Amino acid sequence: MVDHILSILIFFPVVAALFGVIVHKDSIRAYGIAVSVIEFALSLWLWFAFDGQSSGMQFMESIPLIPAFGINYTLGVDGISVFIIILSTFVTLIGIASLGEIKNLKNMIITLLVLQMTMSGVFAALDAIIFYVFWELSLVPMLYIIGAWGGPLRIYASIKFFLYTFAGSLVMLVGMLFMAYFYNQATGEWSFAILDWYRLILPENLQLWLFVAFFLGFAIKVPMFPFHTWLPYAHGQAPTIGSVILAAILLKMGTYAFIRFSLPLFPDASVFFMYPIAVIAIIMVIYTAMVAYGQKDIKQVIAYSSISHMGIIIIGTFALNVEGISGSVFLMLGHGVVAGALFFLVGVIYDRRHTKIMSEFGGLAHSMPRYATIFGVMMMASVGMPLTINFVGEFLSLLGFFKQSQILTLLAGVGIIVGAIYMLTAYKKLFFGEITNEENRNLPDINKRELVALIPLTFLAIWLGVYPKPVLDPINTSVESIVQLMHDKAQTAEAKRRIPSPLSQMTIPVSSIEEAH
Amino acid sequence: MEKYLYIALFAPLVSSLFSALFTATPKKTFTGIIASLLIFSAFVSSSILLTHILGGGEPIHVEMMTWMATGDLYIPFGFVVDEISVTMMMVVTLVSTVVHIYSIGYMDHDKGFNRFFSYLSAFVFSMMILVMSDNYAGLFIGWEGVGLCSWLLIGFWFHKESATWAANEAFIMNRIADLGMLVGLFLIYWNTGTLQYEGSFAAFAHLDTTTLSWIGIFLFIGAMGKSAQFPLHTWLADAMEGPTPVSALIHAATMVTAGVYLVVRSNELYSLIPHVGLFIASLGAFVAIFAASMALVNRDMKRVIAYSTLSQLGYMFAAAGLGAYWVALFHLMAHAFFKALLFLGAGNVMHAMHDELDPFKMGGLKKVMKWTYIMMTFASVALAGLFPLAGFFSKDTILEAAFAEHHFVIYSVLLFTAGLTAFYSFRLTALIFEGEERYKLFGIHPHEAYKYMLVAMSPLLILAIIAGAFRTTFFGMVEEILGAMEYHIHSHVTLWIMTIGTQVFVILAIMYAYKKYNNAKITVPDGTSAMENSFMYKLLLNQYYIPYAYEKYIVVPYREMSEVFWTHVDLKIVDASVDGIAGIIYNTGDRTSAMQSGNLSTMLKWMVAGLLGMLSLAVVFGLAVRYSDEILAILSGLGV
Amino acid sequence: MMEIGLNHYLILSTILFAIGLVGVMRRKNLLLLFFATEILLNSVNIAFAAISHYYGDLTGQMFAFFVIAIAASEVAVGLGLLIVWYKRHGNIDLDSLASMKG
Amino acid sequence: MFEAIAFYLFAFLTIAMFYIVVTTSQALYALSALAAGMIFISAFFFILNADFLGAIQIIVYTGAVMALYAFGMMFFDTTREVKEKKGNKFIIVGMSALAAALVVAIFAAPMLSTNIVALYPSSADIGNTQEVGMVLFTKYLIPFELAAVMLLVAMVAGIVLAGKKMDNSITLEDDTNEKVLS
Repeated sequence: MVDHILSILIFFPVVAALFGVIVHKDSIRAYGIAVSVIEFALSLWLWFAFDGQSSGMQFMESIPLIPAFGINYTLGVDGISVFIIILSTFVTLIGIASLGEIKNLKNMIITLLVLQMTMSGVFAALDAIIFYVFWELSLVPMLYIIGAWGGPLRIYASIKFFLYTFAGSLVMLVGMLFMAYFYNQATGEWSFAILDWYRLILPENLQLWLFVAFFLGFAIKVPMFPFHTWLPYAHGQAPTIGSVILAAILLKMGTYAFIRFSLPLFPDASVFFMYPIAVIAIIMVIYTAMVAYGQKDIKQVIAYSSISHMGIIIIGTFALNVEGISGSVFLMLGHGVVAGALFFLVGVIYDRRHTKIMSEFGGLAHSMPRYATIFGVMMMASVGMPLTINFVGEFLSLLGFFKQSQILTLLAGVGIIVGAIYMLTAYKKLFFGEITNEENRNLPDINKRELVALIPLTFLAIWLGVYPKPVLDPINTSVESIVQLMHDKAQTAEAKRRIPSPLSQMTIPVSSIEEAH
Repeated sequence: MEKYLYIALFAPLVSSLFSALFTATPKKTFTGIIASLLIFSAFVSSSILLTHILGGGEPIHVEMMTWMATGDLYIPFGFVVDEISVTMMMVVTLVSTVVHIYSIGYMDHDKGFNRFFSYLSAFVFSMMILVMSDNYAGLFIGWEGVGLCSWLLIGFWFHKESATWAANEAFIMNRIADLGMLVGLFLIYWNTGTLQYEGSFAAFAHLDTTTLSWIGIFLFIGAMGKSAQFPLHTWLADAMEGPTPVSALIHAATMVTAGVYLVVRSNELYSLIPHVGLFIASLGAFVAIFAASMALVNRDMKRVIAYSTLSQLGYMFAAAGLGAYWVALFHLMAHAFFKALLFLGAGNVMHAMHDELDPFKMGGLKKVMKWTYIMMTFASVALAGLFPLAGFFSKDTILEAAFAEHHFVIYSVLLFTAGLTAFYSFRLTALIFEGEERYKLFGIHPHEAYKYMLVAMSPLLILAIIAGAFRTTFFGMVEEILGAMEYHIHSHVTLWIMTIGTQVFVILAIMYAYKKYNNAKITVPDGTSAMENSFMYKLLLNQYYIPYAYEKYIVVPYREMSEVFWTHVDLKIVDASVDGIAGIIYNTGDRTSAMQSGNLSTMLKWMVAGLLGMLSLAVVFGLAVRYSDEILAILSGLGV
Repeated sequence: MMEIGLNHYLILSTILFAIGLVGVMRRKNLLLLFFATEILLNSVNIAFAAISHYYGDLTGQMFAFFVIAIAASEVAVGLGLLIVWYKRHGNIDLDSLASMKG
Repeated sequence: MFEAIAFYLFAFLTIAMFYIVVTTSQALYALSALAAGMIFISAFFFILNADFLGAIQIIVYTGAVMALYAFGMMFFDTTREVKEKKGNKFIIVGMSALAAALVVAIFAAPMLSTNIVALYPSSADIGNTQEVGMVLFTKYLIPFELAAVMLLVAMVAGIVLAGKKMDNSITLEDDTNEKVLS
């Protein structure tokens, strides 16, 4: 069974969702929780059976689908994807467990289970076509969640979300097809397997074009500036659970895909585009942080803060060394936990007051002390306090990129300042001061159902901040092999220099700060 | 010995978590007592460690577990107890024990009693990590941790707008500096391959001066934020919004000295780059006089003491920058004792005066608050640096060091500042304790603080008096690690003249302060006197208008820019262009749907038009293929 | 000029097709529109037959053959529909058929 | 020579007939001209040695199709003059002429015409009925059968549509019809 655990992880929820259709609506909550608990347990088993010392793909499965074109149903995980899968099952579990009283609960749970399938599928797929199928499929449940349970602008938001990301991924699909075509030209065989593509060394000018094609798909998903505007709408209109999953998992597809596709396939192009992308990422970090500061709606603040953090992840990814990429993978997890928790927290007050405008609140720390505490912990995690999960990722990402450019890292580091500014200001507006609005005086503090979601997230945020080793080690192993692959494949001297081989012993370069520029 | 290290480190954490259990419940005195006991145990452990080190024992170095390890980076939770950190541990645990006990009384009537102890102990824990860590990353944990606790404690009374504002200001200002520190860390890692003190210090010797200078500068930027050096100093005065024990512990004795600690800890770095050291010393001297000048006129008791702290931090940086690391550390220690005492005394006064902070509204309090009067006077004398109190030994050594290093400008600035220090300290004591009982006008009935609070303060009093006696012992201890040298002025005559001259100058300043402020004519200023309308007075009272400038030229533009970014750039440009593209497609559909009139012959006409178009394309492409060579020739001729 | 080649037939076919196109576009009466489509089909048939002849391959004729079959079916069904329409609306005017308006 | 004369003659006749079809305002003229044009087209088939096709052309088109049209016209008021729409004739004729010109240009283009030049310009043996039968019942058997089925279906459809319940529509439903249908 362990050989097919990935398939089981992918298809168990969707089968369960089909059976969910016939479950009576009074017992659907228990059913949903049971299914997601099993799914989460399966993913934990995956972690248990995972060999952290091995850098290759594990639990590989392969079934030919269209042999004539080399399209196979190929799955496998390495240290990079395994934790994102576990995070996705975890978030789905607590998401379902903490669902409030909403209309059409049954449909919601079925939708979430289908969404779970697509999330596991994207991160486990090792065949470009399978990857693409799950990538696009994931849009549908999210479209449905936003469009059916969203706020007043939900139709606009969901259509925008769908079309925008869809348009980007079509360009990506063209890139994939061309990649397969090139593979065919080079070897005489067709293959869409990512691992086969890794073995190709593409000419540099071709890499540049393909990189751009893939980049469009990924950048819209991440979302990178200036393709980010769908995100605030989607978050602003989505129900709590939708925002949580969107922020925690779906956005990670973009950054994950950068590491899975762009870097190892196009090492020279990655080096070529490193500075432009870093500049975009820095704009993301600072600009969206400033926009977040200007928001009046707390959920929008967190939505923009997500973009800002995604900028740091991109910076780490394009550090092109082990420190940076490990950091960015870890930050994906960290941001998943923290942003997920923050959206949950916003959902808590939205459930009570049905507004998210910050000026409606103030002094909540008086009436909801426990809520204020958890929010405070998560806020500190979000601004990257050491010993919380985000710090590890941000530190490593910035540390990695520092090797590539010191000035740009300094600019990206401004993110920790502006991040603190909007977060603290928002916190102050919500929680500090006297209670000005009488409606807030008797708000009930956080209840058990909400604690079910928030306590594990808080625990994770601190545990992985203090002791990231169990997660960071497997990530490190896999990232080292990817960086080594990039180093070996790099053709230009510039790329060879920029992508250090992790296997060679680190020498202490004696260089001045001017030389590096 | 490791056992004691762990006790010293984790007792505060246990204390914090224990108190945290009761945050949701009403005040329970035992949380305060247990927290104090736990902190006291940390103090005892530190003392044991101190005797170990004093007895010539090897520094204790433990590595608890791995924190981050990826690529070539390896950061453990490692802790070291050597001469520097044990000094800091002693200062931290001692002052925090005193403050904990004192707070039981001070926070007696506060709703958030339990919460307060939780935060306070968490602060001690962070501070212990900061001083005990054996690598820069661990130091950074503590660095940010104390920042967080400072935020929590400044904003402890979160219902007050000013408190939360000050808390956020402190946090954000510190963040700015932390970025510099982080960059310093990155530079160290990529140039030496490690963040451990030992490894990186060893590698510094092989680096060129430019790199080292950059490392030194960026680390110092970090220190500037934490130690509130110009231009990041404004938060410290605003931080006085927090409860007074917090000001004593965090914003006088421990956290703000973390910057000095960092420079002292990195002495092997800074001794390689004396020009950066000189810059640090100059900035320190500047801040010393700059802050002292603001303290001269301020009418808020706590702010005066805060500026005095700032000024003393300037002294420490001046010493550290000149390479006299042990002097800086010694002054840090002595300063912690008398400044904490001063703050706690101020806390007593505040309590007695029902949170009134204006010393002009006090006066004559020595009759009702005898012990507080004695303690604050001693603390002020120590601060002013009169023989034989602690301040004399530490501050005088700084002056000697500046003189011996032939930095006479720094020396004279510091000397002048010593006079200012004496003046403002005694202006404060005179206004508070001497003269008419002006408070009666406001209907306040002051009373002395609880006995045990006074008892708790007494160790600080004793230390403020006698700490100078440890100078030689201290020197002997840190000599090796800080490469310390005694500063000897070549001729004894010069030394004596200098010392006595300084003393006389300080005494004159004290006398002037007493003469000016200890008389019956003092009234609450109402903004009419000539002095209050003078330019200098206004300038100083408004802190050189720096906070206004920050507000006007940084905070407000930032806020407005954020608004513009959101409402104009994000919504009107970025998003509108996306919607514009979608709109073009929609409109195309709308317009062209007229073609779909439903009338067959119209549609047929369009069909034929399409056919025509495609046929034309076929012809064009056919021609293009036929004449491709010629076309290419023409295009290349055009330079395409 | 006197030697009749494939091009002659193709050009003839084209001319007939153009005439058919004119008819298709300008006719308003559905019945006459049908006539025009017959012209289109026939013009193509000529081309098929000619190509078949000049290439010496019967496939072209086969196509023409099937075209005729389709034309016959089309007429049968088309006329049936036309009659139904006429019964309902009393005319077979093109302008009255606009329910496909987009 | 004879072939050329026949070609030009029939070409002229066919074009003339079809021109009448599309321009006349009398439906009966149009029908007659169409029938004539169809017969003239069969002449080309005979010239091209496609005897069977020519026969089919006459039988199917001139016989069956024209008869159908004739019957169809009986349902309609054909004596009335056909009203033409007032649309711009220039566009219609212009577009058609341009399309034709383009196609001719494509045929006439030197590089393409060389491709289309006949491989066996005068293979006189091809095209007799026997050979057509051979091909039709071997290579094209299945299409042939399908065509037969299609014709049958078309016939049935024609009868159903035009035959029964001619007072009621079975394609367009409205309120009046629902009762009848149910």
